[in-house]
Amino acid sequence: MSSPSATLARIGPPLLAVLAALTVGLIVIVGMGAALDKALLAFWRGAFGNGYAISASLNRAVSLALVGIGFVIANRAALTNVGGEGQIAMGGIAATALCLFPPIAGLPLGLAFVVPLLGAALAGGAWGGIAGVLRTRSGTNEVIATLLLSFIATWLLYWCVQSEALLRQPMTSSATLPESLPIPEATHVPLLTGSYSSPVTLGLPITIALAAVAALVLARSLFGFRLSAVGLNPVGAARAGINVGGHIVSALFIAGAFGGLAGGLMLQGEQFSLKAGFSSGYGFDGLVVGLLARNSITGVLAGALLFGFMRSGGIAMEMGAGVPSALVSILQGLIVVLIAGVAYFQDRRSVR
Amino acid sequence: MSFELLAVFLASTIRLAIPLLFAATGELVSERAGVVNMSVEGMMLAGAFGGAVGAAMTGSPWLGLVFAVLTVLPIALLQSVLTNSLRANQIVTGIGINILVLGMTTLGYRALFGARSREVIPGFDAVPVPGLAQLPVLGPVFTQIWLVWLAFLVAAAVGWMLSRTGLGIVLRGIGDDPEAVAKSGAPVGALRHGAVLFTGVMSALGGAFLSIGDIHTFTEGMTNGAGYLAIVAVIFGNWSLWRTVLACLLFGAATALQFQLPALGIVVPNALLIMLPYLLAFLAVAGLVGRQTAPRALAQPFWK
Amino acid sequence: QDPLTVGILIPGSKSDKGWMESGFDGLTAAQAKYGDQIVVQMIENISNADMEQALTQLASQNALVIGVGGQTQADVLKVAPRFPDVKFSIVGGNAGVEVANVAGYDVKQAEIAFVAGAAAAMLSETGAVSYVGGLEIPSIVNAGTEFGNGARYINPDIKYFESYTGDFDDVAKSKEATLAAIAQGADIHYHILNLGLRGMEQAAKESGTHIIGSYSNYCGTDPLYLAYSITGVGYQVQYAIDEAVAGTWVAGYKPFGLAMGADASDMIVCDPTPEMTEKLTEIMEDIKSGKITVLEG
Amino acid sequence: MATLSAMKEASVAPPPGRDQPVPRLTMSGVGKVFGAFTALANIDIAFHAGEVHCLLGENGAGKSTLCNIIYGLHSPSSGAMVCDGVSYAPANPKAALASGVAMVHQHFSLIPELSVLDNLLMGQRFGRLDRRGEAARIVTLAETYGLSLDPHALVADLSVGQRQRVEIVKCLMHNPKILILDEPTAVLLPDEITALLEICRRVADSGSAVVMVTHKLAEIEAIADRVTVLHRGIVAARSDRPAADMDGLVRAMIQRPDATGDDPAGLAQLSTRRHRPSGKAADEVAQLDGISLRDELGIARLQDVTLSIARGEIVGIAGVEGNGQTELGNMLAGLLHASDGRWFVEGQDLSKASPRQITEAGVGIVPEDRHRVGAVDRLSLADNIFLNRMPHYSRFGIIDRRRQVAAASTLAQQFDVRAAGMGVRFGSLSGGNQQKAVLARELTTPNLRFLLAAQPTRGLDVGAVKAVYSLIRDAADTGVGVLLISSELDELLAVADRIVVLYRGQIVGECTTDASNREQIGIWMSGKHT
Ligand SMILES: Nc1ncnc2c1ncn2[C@@H]1O[C@H](COP(=O)(O)OP(=O)(O)OP(=O)(O)O)[C@@H](O)[C@H]1O
Ligand SMILES: Nc1ncnc2c1ncn2[C@@H]1O[C@H](COP(=O)(O)OP(=O)(O)OP(=O)(O)O)[C@@H](O)[C@H]1O
Ligand SMILES: [Mg+2]
Ligand SMILES: [Mg+2]
Repeated sequence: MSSPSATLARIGPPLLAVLAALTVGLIVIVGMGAALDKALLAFWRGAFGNGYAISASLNRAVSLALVGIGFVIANRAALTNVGGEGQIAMGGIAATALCLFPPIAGLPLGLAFVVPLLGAALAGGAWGGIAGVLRTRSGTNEVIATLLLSFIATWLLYWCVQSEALLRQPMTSSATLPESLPIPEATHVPLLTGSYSSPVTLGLPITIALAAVAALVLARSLFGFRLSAVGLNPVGAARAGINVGGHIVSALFIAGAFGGLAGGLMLQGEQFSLKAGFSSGYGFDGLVVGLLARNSITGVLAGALLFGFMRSGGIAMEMGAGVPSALVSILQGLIVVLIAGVAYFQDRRSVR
Repeated sequence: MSFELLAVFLASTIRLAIPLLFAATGELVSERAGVVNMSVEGMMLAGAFGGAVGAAMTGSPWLGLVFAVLTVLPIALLQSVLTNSLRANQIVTGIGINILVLGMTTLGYRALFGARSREVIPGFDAVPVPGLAQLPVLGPVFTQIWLVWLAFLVAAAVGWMLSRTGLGIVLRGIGDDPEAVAKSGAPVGALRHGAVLFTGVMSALGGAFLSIGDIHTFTEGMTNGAGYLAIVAVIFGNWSLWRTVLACLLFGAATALQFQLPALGIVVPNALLIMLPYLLAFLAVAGLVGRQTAPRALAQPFWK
Repeated sequence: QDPLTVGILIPGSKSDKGWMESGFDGLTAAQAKYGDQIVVQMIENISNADMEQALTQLASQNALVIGVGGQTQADVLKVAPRFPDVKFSIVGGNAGVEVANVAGYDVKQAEIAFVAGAAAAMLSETGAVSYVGGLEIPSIVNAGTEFGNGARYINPDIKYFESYTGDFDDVAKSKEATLAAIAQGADIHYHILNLGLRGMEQAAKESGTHIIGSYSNYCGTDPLYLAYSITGVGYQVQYAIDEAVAGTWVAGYKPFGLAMGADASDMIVCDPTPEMTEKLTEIMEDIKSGKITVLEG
Repeated sequence: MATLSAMKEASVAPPPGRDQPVPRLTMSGVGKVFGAFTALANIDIAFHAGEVHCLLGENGAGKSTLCNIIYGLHSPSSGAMVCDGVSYAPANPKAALASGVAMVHQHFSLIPELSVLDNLLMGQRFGRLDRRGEAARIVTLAETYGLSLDPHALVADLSVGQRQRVEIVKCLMHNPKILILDEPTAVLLPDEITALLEICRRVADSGSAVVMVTHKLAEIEAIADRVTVLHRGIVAARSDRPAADMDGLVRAMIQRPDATGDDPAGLAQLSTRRHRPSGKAADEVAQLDGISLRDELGIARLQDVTLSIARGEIVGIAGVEGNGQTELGNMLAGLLHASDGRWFVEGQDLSKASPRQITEAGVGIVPEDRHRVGAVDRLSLADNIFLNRMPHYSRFGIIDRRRQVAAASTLAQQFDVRAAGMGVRFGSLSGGNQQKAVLARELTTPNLRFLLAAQPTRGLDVGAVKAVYSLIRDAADTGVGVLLISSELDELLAVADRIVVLYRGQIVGECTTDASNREQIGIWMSGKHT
């Protein structure tokens, strides 16, 4: 569908941006007086050194990729979903509530973990859908709405784990922490590897499958076509009989559902109990991954892997070479800024 | 509520509102000119950092303030070039800059102050306003550092500028229809750059207020979302200056309430109070509190 | 003999003038004591979602892993079973830890908070004292409650104000919380905060009131502080290392507090009157003997 | 149009320099290339002090591009300009204004949210404004040109004509040496046009050069001292005596040797008017019953419009643009709903119907704005040809691209849509082909019974116009009722069976299509009947 040179023009600039950012990273490491070889080795070990490191990076990449895919889908309808953080939080809350609801853990056939995951997706979807409804009903800019909803969800989560009436575990001792009870084993997302020493969960194949479906939907389906039409020309789409409002709500619902699912997987696959700060900035990082992917699902997967492994490496680098993991933030920020800036040179031709 | 407590509540409200007020005033100008700076958060943090570093190095909070502005200007320039010259997505670049600044200030603070500093940073002290500070009940409200009064002054000046000067008309025009303004011969690009740089300066002052004004120290990530809250204030204020000022004060009051309510023995979930500004802003944009009218060309790049 | 490898996770900033810094001080002390008998790896300032990975990294390369703070507990309990040969110590751990290779050290902050409350009541000139906590979590709330009880133990009519900022590191909020108490008359403030403490200091400085410090003794360095309560976070870090080096490390719940001696928990008034010293010592004995009962945590 | 012709004679004192013209601005060899498309090539032209210089040309001939270059909005790709003897290359409008060049744009450049005064002062100075003083000065300035305006009114509340006046005052405030007006009269009523031309004359008399773009021959006759005709980016003809050379100018403009002055587009030849008797009641396809419509500001856009269209009948709606045609079209398309009244197709009430329901009722819509309503520019031709019918080409929600492209290709051939392929972006097609593609889609609407065609030939060349007419007529011949909205009276006279005139949202007159009714229609269109 595209020539090699066109492909290069598309992926070249982001690649250069990543390389430039990494170069800056190296300079900073040297500038801080750390031993470069030691730092790099630590980074490598942390990112790829053992099964656990790889698994942890993959799990992180899964969360980022889900949020990113959701972003790309909404973006097809020209909607910018910046509410990933809140959608993850809502997914986490819903998943926790369902997992802790006794009948759920007793469900057969893996439904015990599937139902809470679906609930998480639904909750995240509802949170995104609200922004969609506002957009169609009162024209509220979805960037503003999703951002505000994100903050609200973050504090809702805080409230949930602070209040015994909500999800906080019973205060058996005066030292009971403000978090939910650990969820029952049956509701955990199954491990692919069978061992927590390399805890890759079923979340990975689920995400890959969803990515494939998303790519197909965007490229080939009627729904994807209609999203494009709505995004490119809402009035024209309406005249062509497309339900514009419905597609706007669906697009944001789907974006939110992906975020919610990410939250569910984080809870049921890794964390097992709900705490404040549960979403840990993955919503924002996932948004960035989605943006950098420039509407390509493959791009989302690549970006998610990059950021996922970079964070793991960063932790190891701090441990092994004393380079603060704040450096990883700097690199991420640089990559975002550079790629966003470079987009100009890519878009210049197709402007207007 | 006793009168003393009321006075403390008001004073606390004002102090908590001031960083927002600085940043929101700057952001308002920029948004009226059609540019959203998600990077306000990062610019405030850089301002807090620059102010602290400058004051610690020179021993003078005044120079610290200058330092704060000098630290933020390149960041604002980066934001401006990205959004106005390269027409990059305003939301993305803003978030990218925030991540970048958080990393840089954390790293920079540790590099400059060492990992374990107990250094107290010279800062501005509260000065009573002669006459007013002696008022029986409201006295404490008028004992503030001078930056507080500057914030109100700048806000008033910006309000005047937007409604009464040619510059104000052009800025508002650019936010609604930059192409039309360009046809009138105004330098749209330069004005948008200027608006973003102004936001930078104001964010720097807001950040410096936190570090060398209010607290006399810098801590990692100390703005803690204040920048986002400033943007929310502009939205909640429906892009009008006086309403934005009110929004900042309201948000300040909601935060201050957290400490007044326990003293009064009233139990409200903390989460609810912290959530309040966002909830209010959300209700506002949802159309439940009047009609929102954003500048028409908000967040849209201008192609000459 | 091979050196003992120690991995330590400090989830907050190691220069927070509070809990985290106290833990780091303990580590530094242990390093000074053992020289090259121990090799240390440290990770600080980590977000919730990265905690498990950080612990796993530490566990895969070290014989002893120390999590500084109750917030590491959930992840330690998750990681520990995968590394049965590694010893895990949680500083600020609770009862109820029953994993074969995990030790939970309970710092018992509420105990010393009671004593601090008593000291505050004696130091206060206005008859009003205050407390600011970070997160509204049990150990922090219990400490606040006991601080108030301690103050009332000395002066039943004392006015006591407590509030929680929701964030150990938010300086602006802790300043405002302290100012609100000062407005009500409080002149002695106690806290469980990390970076947020700087806000309290600023409020006290502006208003001419004073603070009772937590965690470590810095008497003589800052006139703002009239007293320090020692909560042996650093002591417990040292304790874990001592035990591991000596080969006497054991798993399970271990309460610290006053019972473990002055390094684990103590109350120091920088410039005390003899009566004060006497009364405080009496209170501490009464707590140890169970004559005064305080909340856990 | 007697008033217009009279005006030139009325201009008694010959303006300075009219006999020995002094060039204010000369362009030599100016060209402009957009990407691969040459909008202007090698233009040589001079604008003189004291004269009104009209630019004439078809849509897309390059007139606006030329004006924009003079005003510094575009920089020329080649060539040079000289203004008052010095080399002139404005980098932006500010520089142009500083050199004494002012321009009224084809699309207004006012900000509706601001007051008239603020719009006028926009970009003039940055400091404190003395609003009262400025307002007085502006009112005085406007009055010297016989214009009245309320400086404190909000532009959003002004009529099109009033906005035009604000634009002109904005230019006059610069005391321009060269005043450019790009199609200023397109949206004006006849008296407003007369007043505008009068102002142009006054400005020219004061020693400035006036450059005016227009399509209207009557205006040229009334005011032009000199005319330049552009055709596809080159100068096709010039005249210093436009009134005398009119025929030649028209020919140059449309490049059709057989065109005559009376029927500039040669539409009469295209017409094979069928004198259909108006349909019997039973023959009615569509019916509008007392339709009223208010916009979101509550302003009445349509009032009590009642109309019926018979099977096979073509009903034309005439009127100056902005008299409710757009709203009528959007309402029939289902994009707006009438605030009062109902409309039916074959007895089915569609007043509250969605666009999809309207299409399903057998209604085809060729909208006035094909870029905004009729198509999605950035999708392909194949996608646009089936924009409302994609489900036909998909199974289980997945689009069968091969089948879709094959079908699109067949349809494109049938309707003579010329494109490099079915995959090209719709927006990259020429105007005529875009329109034919839209027609292809709408005319193949299943069970088509009623067709709305709004301004269907706007921006099309003669060949394309002819094709569109015959497509519409063929549809009518198969029994489809057609409502044809057009601001070109000649078009209606050529195609419609019956014409109704819309003025301020009301039907003010109705007649059969007969050239002898032309004058009467003109009177109705200008609202003179009252
Ligand atoms: N910015 C641009 N980029 C690409 N092509 C352009 C641009 N502006 C104009 N064109 C093309 O240049 C040609 C001339 O356009 P121009 O606007 O000058 O025509 P015009 O004579 O003013 O027509 P009209 O009577 O419709 O106003 C058209 O084909 C148009 O599509
Ligand atoms: N904005 C634009 N950007 C790029 N190319 C354009 C633009 N406008 C027009 N073109 C190109 O310029 C050519 C001429 O456009 P224009 O609309 O003037 O067609 P035309 O010659 O009038 O054809 P038709 O008779 O079918 O209307 C077209 O082939 C089109 O591809
Ligand atoms: Mg034009
Ligand atoms: Mg054309």
